[in-house]
Amino acid sequence: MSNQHQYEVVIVGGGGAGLMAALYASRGAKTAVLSKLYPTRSHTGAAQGGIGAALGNQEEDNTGWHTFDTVKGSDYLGDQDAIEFMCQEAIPVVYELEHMGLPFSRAADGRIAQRRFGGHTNNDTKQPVLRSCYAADRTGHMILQTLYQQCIKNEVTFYDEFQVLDLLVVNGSSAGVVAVELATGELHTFHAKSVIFATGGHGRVWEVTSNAYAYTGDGVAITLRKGIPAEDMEFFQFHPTGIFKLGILITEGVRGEGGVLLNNDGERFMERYAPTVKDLASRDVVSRSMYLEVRDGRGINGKNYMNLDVRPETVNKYAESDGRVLPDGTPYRVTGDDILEKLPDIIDFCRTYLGVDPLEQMMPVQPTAHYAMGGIPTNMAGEVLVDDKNTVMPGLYAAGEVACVSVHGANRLGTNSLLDLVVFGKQAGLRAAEFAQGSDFVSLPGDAESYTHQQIDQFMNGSGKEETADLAKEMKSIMMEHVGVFRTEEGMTQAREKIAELKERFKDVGLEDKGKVFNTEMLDAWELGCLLDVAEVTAVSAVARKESRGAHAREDFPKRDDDNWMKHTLAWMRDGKVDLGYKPVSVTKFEPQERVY
Amino acid sequence: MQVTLRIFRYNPEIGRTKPTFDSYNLEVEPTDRILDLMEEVKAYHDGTLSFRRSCAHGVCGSDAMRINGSNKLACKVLVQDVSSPITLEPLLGLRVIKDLIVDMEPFMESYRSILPYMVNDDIPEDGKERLQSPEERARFDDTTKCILCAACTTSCPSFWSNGEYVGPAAIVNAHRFIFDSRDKAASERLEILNQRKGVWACRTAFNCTEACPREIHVTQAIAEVKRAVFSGSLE
Amino acid sequence: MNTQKVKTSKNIEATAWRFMRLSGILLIPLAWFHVLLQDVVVGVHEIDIDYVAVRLANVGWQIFDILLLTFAFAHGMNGLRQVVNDFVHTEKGQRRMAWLLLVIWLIVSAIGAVAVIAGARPELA
Amino acid sequence: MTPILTSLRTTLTGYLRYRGREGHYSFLMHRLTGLGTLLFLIIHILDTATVYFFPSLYEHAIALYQSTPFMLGEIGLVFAVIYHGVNGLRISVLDLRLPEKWTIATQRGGVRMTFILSTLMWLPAAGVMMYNMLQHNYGMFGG
Repeated sequence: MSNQHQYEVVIVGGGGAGLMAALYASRGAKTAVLSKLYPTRSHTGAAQGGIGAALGNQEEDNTGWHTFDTVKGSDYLGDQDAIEFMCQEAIPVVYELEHMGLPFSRAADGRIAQRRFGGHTNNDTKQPVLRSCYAADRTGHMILQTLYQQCIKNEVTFYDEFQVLDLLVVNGSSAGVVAVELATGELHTFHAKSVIFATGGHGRVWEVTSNAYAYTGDGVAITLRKGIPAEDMEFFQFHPTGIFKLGILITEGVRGEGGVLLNNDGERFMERYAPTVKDLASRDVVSRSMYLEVRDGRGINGKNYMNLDVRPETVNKYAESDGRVLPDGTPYRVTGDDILEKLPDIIDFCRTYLGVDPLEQMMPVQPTAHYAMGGIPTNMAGEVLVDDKNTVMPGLYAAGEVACVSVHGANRLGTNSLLDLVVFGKQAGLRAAEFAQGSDFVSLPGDAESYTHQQIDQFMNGSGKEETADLAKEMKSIMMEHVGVFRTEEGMTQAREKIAELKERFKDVGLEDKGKVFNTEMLDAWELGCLLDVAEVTAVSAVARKESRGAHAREDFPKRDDDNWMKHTLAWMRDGKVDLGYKPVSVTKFEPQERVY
Repeated sequence: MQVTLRIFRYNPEIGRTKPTFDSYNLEVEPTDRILDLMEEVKAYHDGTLSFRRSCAHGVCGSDAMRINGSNKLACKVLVQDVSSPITLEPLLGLRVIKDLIVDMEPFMESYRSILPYMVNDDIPEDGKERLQSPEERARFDDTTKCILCAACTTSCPSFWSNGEYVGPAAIVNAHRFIFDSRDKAASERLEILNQRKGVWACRTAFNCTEACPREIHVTQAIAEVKRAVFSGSLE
Repeated sequence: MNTQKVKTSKNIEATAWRFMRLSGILLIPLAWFHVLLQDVVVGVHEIDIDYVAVRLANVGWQIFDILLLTFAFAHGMNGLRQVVNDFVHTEKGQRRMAWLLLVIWLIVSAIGAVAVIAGARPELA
Repeated sequence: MTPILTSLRTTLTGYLRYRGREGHYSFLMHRLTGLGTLLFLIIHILDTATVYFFPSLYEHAIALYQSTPFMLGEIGLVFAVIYHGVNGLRISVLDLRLPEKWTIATQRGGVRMTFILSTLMWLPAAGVMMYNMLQHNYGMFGG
């Protein structure tokens, strides 16, 4: 027990939410950030399109519209009090980011530039509204860099490349974490008054994903193992436009700037599915439409992808037929240079990975696993809730993609993820520090590291009959096929059984690398264990929900069922089994209505 | 198609202190990323192979290494872009910890030394954003793209010779603030870089610009900083 | 554009950097003409001490040679100092090497300058 | 302070094994031609100074310069002086006047042009010097 550390607040994860929490927590408490990557390599940096806030810089907008759009986007599963809070906080927090130095793209008058994004509308005209504040197509990169810079300025303590393997819970309170220092393989115990989980999502459960290798659901898995439930895990967003096969994300900003999706007949099929906003319908709607087009034989060259067309002539053609105008009333027209200026990175991706120049050719895209709406249940303060009565676990907080507040409900709107992580990262940081100031350290048991040792020993002494990579492949494949965009009872049941089988086989995973220094093989195996837990909870939660809502689309139950299913799923892992429970949705202003775009 | 992957191996923990190369023959697609090949090796040939990676599409900067002799991101190079045998080696000038993993700390220390954060506490009275014209924003756009992968710094002959040289990446990040119309610490940053181990160690060898996976005009940024030191003007 | 003025101090490295570029530009006519004339047009076989004596008896050539000596050698020695700094990393080491190079520079320059100014002494050959 | 981990070995590995583009080789050539020229310059200052200090030695010095290896070296020196000058001029102009032209396109083209231009300027000079050498040292061309 040589590596003992004591901090008032320990933050697990160095992405947008973790860094925002660190900035606020460190002002009032002794704080450390533990991150398995260098913080600037966190997945926040891959976010492209923008952060939503009703600044109204370029045309009329207000937080009420933003709130309603988010509620509607969530398919009425989002908690409306939390959504309203987030949309109100959006405006000051975006200004705050600007004050921190974030280099937003600018409009001609020097204000923060805004673009259109899926599901964000003028509630009066029902037309898309300019709400997404952006920095070219690297908004996430800029947020991550800016927050990291501020952390350096404020001398936040970082433990880079420390993988947290266990949360210490003493008498129902969080008391710290155990982490392995990757460079040495040494275990470190971090004793803390408050622990904030900001570990990100788990898109690596699926085969085609926009998510980083690091996105392995660590936070959800660790808390599940400590008896904390996971909320709404059946809702996982498939972004409509990932690069075919690779899954690399092509931002919705492409469609915001006027790009359109075309099927094999060259038809702009979204006109049929969402006659008002067309290509800028929310992501679940677009992904499902693409799936239906493919099913009906209109995939490009008979394959399961669509073309995304942002060539200036196409953009101008449809802008003209839509009658799209700029805020000053002049017709919306673009040139190749405009596109290049606003979307430089996605053009680079296409050139690098596809050999396709989006200014001259169309991009092959398919829905790609993208974002976890579900996660560790929290309230608006970022406090983790352990049951259906919203009981708080003292000293434990979660923020960002790993948390389920829930502001995204059954489907997240584009630009609301970056918003979520700064708004609730800040809340979690503030509250964690506040809690730390008013409480004492809970003393740790003598064997704090025993469960972690047990986890590591399992791999070190494993029989090696099974390969991590094989199990991962099988999991990704079955989840993609049966717990993806469209789901059926039969498919999901099959997936659930398969995952259970994989979990059994996982016990026979062994390691070739018996060393301590950067044993990334061990890390991969441990992460697969997390993914399997998360996949299982996802499949079980999904089979149980007998309706279609947001990202959870069932062919056997194609309609939303507000009478029976207007509730959040809670899933516990108890004795190797998944138990389900439910809790009500907070409805304040908006009664559920049919959802059309 | 068949390719041979030659990977630098080093692991003092098991007594592998003399750097050697291991070769693997793989059946691959021309459009596979080098990173995909490395994953294949790790999964099915040698689980002890260690390297860093995360986003796998060139925005996180984890997997910078020497590929066939020059610095690249393994996730941004396709098999069709290079010739077999494909040789992978760790970045030069930073201590190798294991296989392709190097100690990033000196690099991060240089980054931190140039005040890499906005210095300006004046907030408009209405609490809204500070205004900045699109032209002012464009002035430093290029250098906001840096992902701190270290490909530039470790391609620099001056850095190979003298690790005290702050390096291209740190200068790029200083440039990002020096030329931001909102920032107020340009003089301090220029003074930090106005040293033997600052911009004056740059010999315009240009490897940095060629190595940058984000296509930042690194040498240009350094030249602009040098000029600012001399002219006292940021125009 | 960022119109704020910035303050920077002038130090030896900054000055040296500028000197290398400006002296380099000046050296192009000086050094090239010298090399073209002595190595190519005249040729080493046509040169002996009498040739040098005649040349150094001319004030124009003396000025030319002094300029060339000053700038070329300073440019070269500063270049060498920069190379040395790439390999000597401690402040102390760098300072010592700089002094050493300065001394060599002064001595060799002095020897060269005396020869150019005093001229050749073929009668002693 | 973290210790300095770079070394002569790293430097040489980098110089020789790093597969840079045009700029890498341009940097190496600039450095090499500079150091070569400086070495010659020091010797040249000292040998010329003998005309005043030790006039009797000058004959011997000149005789050495007239030998074939030294004449070949002199041909190389002329290239070094030309290349170092052209490349230095390119760098100076970019640094002092056109920092925005430090782009990949101008760099690759610029380095190649520098090399071609230097070679073109050197070839006639080398031809004349070669002729002189063959004439004086080997009695060719009726010398």
